[in-house]
Amino acid sequence: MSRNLILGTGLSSLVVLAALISFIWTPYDHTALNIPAKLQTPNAQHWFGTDHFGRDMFSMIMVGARTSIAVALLAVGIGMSLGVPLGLTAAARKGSWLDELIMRGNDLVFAFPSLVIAILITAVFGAGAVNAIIAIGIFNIPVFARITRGAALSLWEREFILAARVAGKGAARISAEHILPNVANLLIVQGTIQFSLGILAEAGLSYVGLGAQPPTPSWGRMLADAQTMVSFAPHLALIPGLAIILTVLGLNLMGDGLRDWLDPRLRVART
Amino acid sequence: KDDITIAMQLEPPHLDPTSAAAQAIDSVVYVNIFEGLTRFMGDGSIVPALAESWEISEDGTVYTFKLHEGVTFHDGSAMDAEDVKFSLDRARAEDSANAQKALFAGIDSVDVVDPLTVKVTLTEPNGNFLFNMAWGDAVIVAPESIENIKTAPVGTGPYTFGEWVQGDKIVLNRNTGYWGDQPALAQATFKFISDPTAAFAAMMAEDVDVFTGFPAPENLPQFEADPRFQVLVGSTEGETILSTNNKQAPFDNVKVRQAMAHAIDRQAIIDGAMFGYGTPIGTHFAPHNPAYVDLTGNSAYDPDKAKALLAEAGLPDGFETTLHLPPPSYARRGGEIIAAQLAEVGIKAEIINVEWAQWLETVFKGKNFGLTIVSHTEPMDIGIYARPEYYFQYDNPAFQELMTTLNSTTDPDKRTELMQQAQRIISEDYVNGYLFQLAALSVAKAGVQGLWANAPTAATDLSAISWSE
Amino acid sequence: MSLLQITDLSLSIHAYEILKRVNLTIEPGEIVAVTGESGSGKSMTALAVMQLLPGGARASGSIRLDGQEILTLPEAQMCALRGAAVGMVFQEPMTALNPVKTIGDQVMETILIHEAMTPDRAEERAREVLTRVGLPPDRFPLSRYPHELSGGQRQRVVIAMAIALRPKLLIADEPTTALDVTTQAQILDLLKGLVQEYGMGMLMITHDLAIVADMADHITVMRHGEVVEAAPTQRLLTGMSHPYTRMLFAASDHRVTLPARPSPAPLLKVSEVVRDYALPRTRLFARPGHHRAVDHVSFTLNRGERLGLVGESGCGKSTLTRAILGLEPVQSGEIRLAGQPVFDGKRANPEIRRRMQVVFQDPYGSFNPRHRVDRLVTEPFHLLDAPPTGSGRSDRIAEMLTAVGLSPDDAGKYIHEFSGGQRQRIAIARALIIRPQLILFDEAVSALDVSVRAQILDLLAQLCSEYDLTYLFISHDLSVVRTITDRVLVMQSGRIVEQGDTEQVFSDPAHPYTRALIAAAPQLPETGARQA
Amino acid sequence: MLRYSLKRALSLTISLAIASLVIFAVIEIAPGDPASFMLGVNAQPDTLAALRTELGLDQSKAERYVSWVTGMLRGDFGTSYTYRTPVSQMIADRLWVSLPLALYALALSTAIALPAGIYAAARRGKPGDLAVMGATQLGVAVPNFWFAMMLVLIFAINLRWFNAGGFAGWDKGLVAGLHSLTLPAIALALPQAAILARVMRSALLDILGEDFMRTARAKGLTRRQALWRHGLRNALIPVLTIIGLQFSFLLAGSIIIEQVFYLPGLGRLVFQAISARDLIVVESVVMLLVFAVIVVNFLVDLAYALVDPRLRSRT
Ligand SMILES: Nc1ncnc2c1ncn2[C@@H]1O[C@H](COP(=O)(O)OP(=O)(O)OP(=O)(O)O)[C@@H](O)[C@H]1O
Ligand SMILES: Nc1ncnc2c1ncn2[C@@H]1O[C@H](COP(=O)(O)OP(=O)(O)OP(=O)(O)O)[C@@H](O)[C@H]1O
Ligand SMILES: [Mg+2]
Ligand SMILES: [Mg+2]
Repeated sequence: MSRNLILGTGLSSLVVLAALISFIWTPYDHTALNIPAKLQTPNAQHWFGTDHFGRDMFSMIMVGARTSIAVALLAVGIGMSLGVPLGLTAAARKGSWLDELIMRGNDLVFAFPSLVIAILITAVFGAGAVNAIIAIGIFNIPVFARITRGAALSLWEREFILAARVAGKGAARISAEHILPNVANLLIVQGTIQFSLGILAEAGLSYVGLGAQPPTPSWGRMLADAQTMVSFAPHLALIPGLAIILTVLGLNLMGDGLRDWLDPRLRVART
Repeated sequence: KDDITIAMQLEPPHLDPTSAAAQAIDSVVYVNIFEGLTRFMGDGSIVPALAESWEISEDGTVYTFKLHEGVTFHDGSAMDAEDVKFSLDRARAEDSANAQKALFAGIDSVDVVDPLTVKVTLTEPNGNFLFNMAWGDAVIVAPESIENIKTAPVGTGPYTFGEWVQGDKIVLNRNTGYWGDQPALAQATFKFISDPTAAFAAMMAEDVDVFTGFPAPENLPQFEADPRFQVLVGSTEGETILSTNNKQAPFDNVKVRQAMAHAIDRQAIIDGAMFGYGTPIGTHFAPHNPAYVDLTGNSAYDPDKAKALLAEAGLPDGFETTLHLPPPSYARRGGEIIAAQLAEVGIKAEIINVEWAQWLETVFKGKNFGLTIVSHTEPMDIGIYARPEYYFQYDNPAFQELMTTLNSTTDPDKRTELMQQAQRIISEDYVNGYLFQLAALSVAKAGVQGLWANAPTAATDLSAISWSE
Repeated sequence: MSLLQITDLSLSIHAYEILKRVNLTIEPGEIVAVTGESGSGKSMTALAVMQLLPGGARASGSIRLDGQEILTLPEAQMCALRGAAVGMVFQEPMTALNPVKTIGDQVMETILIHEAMTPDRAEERAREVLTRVGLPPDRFPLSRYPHELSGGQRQRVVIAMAIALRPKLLIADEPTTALDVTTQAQILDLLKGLVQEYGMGMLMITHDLAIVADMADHITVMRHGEVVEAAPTQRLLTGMSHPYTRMLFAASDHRVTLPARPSPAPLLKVSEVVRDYALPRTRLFARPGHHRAVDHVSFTLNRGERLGLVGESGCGKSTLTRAILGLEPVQSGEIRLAGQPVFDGKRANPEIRRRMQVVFQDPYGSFNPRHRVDRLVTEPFHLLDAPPTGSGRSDRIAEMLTAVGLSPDDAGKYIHEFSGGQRQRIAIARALIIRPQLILFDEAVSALDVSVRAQILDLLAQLCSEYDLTYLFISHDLSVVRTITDRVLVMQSGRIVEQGDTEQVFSDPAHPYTRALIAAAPQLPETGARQA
Repeated sequence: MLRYSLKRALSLTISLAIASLVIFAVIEIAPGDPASFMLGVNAQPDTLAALRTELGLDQSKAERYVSWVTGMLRGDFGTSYTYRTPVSQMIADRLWVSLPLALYALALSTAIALPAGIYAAARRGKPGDLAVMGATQLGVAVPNFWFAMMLVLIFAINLRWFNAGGFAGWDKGLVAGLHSLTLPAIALALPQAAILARVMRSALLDILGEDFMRTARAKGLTRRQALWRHGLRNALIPVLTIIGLQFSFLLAGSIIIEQVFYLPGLGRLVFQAISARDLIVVESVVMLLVFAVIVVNFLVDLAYALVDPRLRSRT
């Protein structure tokens, strides 16, 4: 295991741990307002200080991790569960109209920046964490479809696939039995990367108000709330920012490390 | 220096004050481009404008306005009684798009006596008539300019329309042919900066000279501490209330509404959401109005009492409802605080952030809401409680009766008494949660003088503004 | 003074010892061949001379070029030598050229780096050199890109770049391995001619002993990073002193004895088969053209017969294989196994599919790296209606693994735990496990080292007697086909141009193409090794 | 080359057609009536109906879709509901902010990323490489809007070198315009640059392992010469792909960054239009953004052909 993998896994598990612990314990109730105690800088009672409503920032960061992780994870889940089968199908039917249809569909979705998808979705259904998940998830579909198709295509050229066809197996069976396990590593690595991109995207959406709604804490919204106060309470912006950076950094390092560890030959198209 | 850049939060959708409710229109054009028969002053008083003087008939139903001589529109045409008749008739017409048609509802006829005299006949006496005629919705427009009024307004005011860069700014130039005194500033640029951070940044960077309706109260202490700037804190006509859907269970129970009123800590909201700016109110009335009664005691912060009231109402475990929050920070921040305070007594209010358009659709028109926070910025608008179809759906015949009486009363003392009575009724009925009177917060460069501190109506009276040496 | 003198060259990459005290000398005008099995250190020796070793390599000993010590030469001076004093030709012409630069630019570059001259003059020189290597600019303009040339033509460009400045030493690392026999013969001729004409010394690296014997003045045999034997060609061929050399030569000309074939009874009948590939449309709305990969091929394969199929790369051998296996539809013609068509309408006929199996070329790509041997070997069970389970299954696996010379314990291992030769054995076991009536071998031994190849050929011969195999053996290697088949088909551009008994065809080829093929294939001269 | 371009152009057209349909359909089901928003709280039903007719809201969906699309083809995007001015005019004004910003950011990120990537690849495994890679890891992880906030805090509020927001306008001169776009461009560019630098490095490293690089060295080119003459152009192919893909991120990013810096660009326009239910503006701006992504990717495809002769000859 490389240094990257250890450091990355360490950072990511820290965040996951914080999120998990927040279910049973936070130093303070993250929704409890205490206006007289607002805008405190980090101190012994409030390790990360308090926000403009006097809420404990440490507790909010912990619970915010929950939101970030849940949104990003579900978005990756949507992307994978739709994108991977599409990619496998396209590869299995390479050159057919189905392949063409899937890939053109992918290109089309790809042409919509994630934020634009989010704008469209929220224009219809209103802002909320679920819609953020859907927006980021939709954006993930072509990512996974492409990467799956690309890897699967090169696998379809391999002789062991030919051997399986000689053994009478059909495309669906071969995809499930031979292709999927061999692209799994790649998908895990890409999944980590999309996960980190998902965290960034969630923060961005929440920042512009299209993500999780109050009182659900979200790092992006904490930043939005902090914006007018950076000049006199910089910790309000610094702390959620660092939380995002460290999480994303951890996941990226983990992704890189995983890639090297699982298969040094795999090359992932990083976007 | 004879030009100024004034920033405000909202950009007008267009520039016709007589066909939209948007306050932002008045903020730019009122008494700058367009003038009415009467006008508001910074202290809220009503003074003659295009009407030099007027006479009121004995029975209070006929107003004869004497117009100023030599007034011309910006296009050079003369402003005369025909124009007044045209403007008022247009506003009260069947197909009128005027947002405040009620202002003109009592007009029976408008007659041109001579080019400088107009006679307005009312169906019944209206103590508010001169006040009504001061509104931006009642300004005098030129018939031939109606076509393009939304993008190229032509009025009689001291400033002419220059250019409009949508999404950015509107420029006004001094009207050298103005009938009154020439204003000090030759040019004024209105910039639209809705984002609180950008507002702060623009001010700090001295990109703008004045910011009226500064959206980030948390930043005011910094401006106060900075000798480059002055901060003006005044009052607005905006009663910020927790509007309650009176027809929806359990809000149809006055006990529940009372419980909510006691669950709310106004000071915490003013401190938390407005950073201390704002005056607590206990009813729907502006505290700076002489007729105001302080009724905050009716709804003092008392969570235990709130819980007891809820129990009495048969809801010992509280209930769930929705809290729709439009974009301004008084609503968004205030909403978060209120939700937390309500949660303390067991009321779970789900926050739903909405854009104004959605708010109008679901809350205002659809009446599909539990609670919402809005600042009602129209002056003297307690009359909305007499409209049972109004979105918070308060239906009290006694109150409606009272309002009818008020409208036909001209005697000032009698009016004051009636208004105080009205304040008490809605306060004791806990129609809505009364939070605070929105403060008028302006930041300006130290050298700017003549700014209105208070905002009796949405306006930026440019002719009053000048630079000190 | 020798042109190149390598003395006691040792090389390690990180902790691995790659070369051990290698000695080698080349005189001007001399061709020295280095041979040996894969991984023996041939390429590393050449790269050490070029000082283009991979990162982490540390060399000791001495390499003198024209008396000048190279190992200690600063990089800047080494750059001046490369391309000017030493030229190098690599194995893979497909990738040795920069795809985004014209061939003219790439040849001119060698010239311009080392000699100051106007681009016009350099272009002139480039033309000359390209003409010399057989790419006259009137037919192959300098503005061509590498992808517009065939493999042999690209290799000529690479050679042109290497000899543009008439280096004293030319290093060729497997220059013809990627080419087919006829092209290979042309390139070898070209190299030989250049050496004579320019008086260059040449270090020729190849694992093909026939080429070595044919080209080299001097042979060096390497194994595990050591030189095991070095001698002038004639002397080495007649008196091999090291057992490894003897083994190598014996293995590269390995002959097996096949059991007698039974009386002819048709098993596979291929009649008038045509297979077209659609080409990309040339114009948007034009009908797409097609490329005929298999062109009216007909032949019969009898039960118990071992049939060979030879032909150069791209002539359609693999395409035919896939058609027989029923993996791809054919455009016309018919393929019948035991009287039944392989294709049942448009789909493959499962009844027939289960009677055929195949062994592919690449021992590394033929297996799903994520499955264990037992699962890999039993994959064809999918074709059976009632595949054996439980102990029946493990017995079959054990039997097959034993039959191909592996141990039943190997069933639990993953494929990466096996060498190339062992993998090919597993591939054979997989093909045999459902006892097919017909096995297709598509270049099944082409990727293997000579010694391993010899073992696999032995295994095949042995299995023939044990299991009465019927197979179609596809290879471009004539010597292999000659020993492992009874009858042979010769294929050129999708057509069968000649067929007949193997010995008959090889000793008395009727078709000119067959003759050219046999003539071009380098032949190992008779040596004393064969008896060993 | 021509055939290749034509084929790409055809699929581009189809994509655009479908995209327009999707956008229209989504916006159509969005709740909120533009007319009632415009008239505000006290609107009378008859006034509303009049306005709806004026805005064309009483036409059928199909009619409106067709007139929208055919209008766009003529460069007529309709009339903004709220501003009552031609949408095309509004978009054109905003483009003068958004487009220079995107180009500025793209130029900045390329100017930073490519040298950094080349430097790191050339010094693979050495401290220089590790430093660049460490920086890019961090750069990839930084949310651009947060970075923008920090830039504002440091360079606008504390140092006062730049304005914290707003756009000076090109009429004040090129320098003033660029000056007000500098912080936003940096905020947009640096995270992108981090990604691009990583791609550049790994593409170059891949290329360094190619056979033809060894051939180049065997000709006598130094490591550096080989890198510049043979490596770069080949490495450009994956880098181009990423630049194409990045464009979509760049657009999304600039929408957010325009919020942070209060730039009167397309991003702000679309947010304003959404909150004002100015659906025709929303539709048109979104369509324009999607159009931009599709066209940029089309251009990238064409650029491939310029860089890679193998594509060119597949005429
Ligand atoms: N970059 C490298 N790093 C570490 N070891 C290497 C590297 N390249 C080659 N080797 C090892 O060096 C040894 C000699 O390799 P070399 O390429 O010289 O063999 P070869 O005789 O040319 O084989 P082949 O016939 O397959 O080309 C092999 O064991 C190989 O695994
Ligand atoms: N899927 C395909 N699409 C189009 N053309 C193909 C396809 N597969 C093979 N070809 C072409 O058909 C011809 C025959 O190919 P095939 O693979 O059968 O050759 P081969 O004789 O097996 O060559 P090798 O010895 O290199 O394996 C070649 O010209 C090849 O380019
Ligand atoms: Mg080698
Ligand atoms: Mg083949």
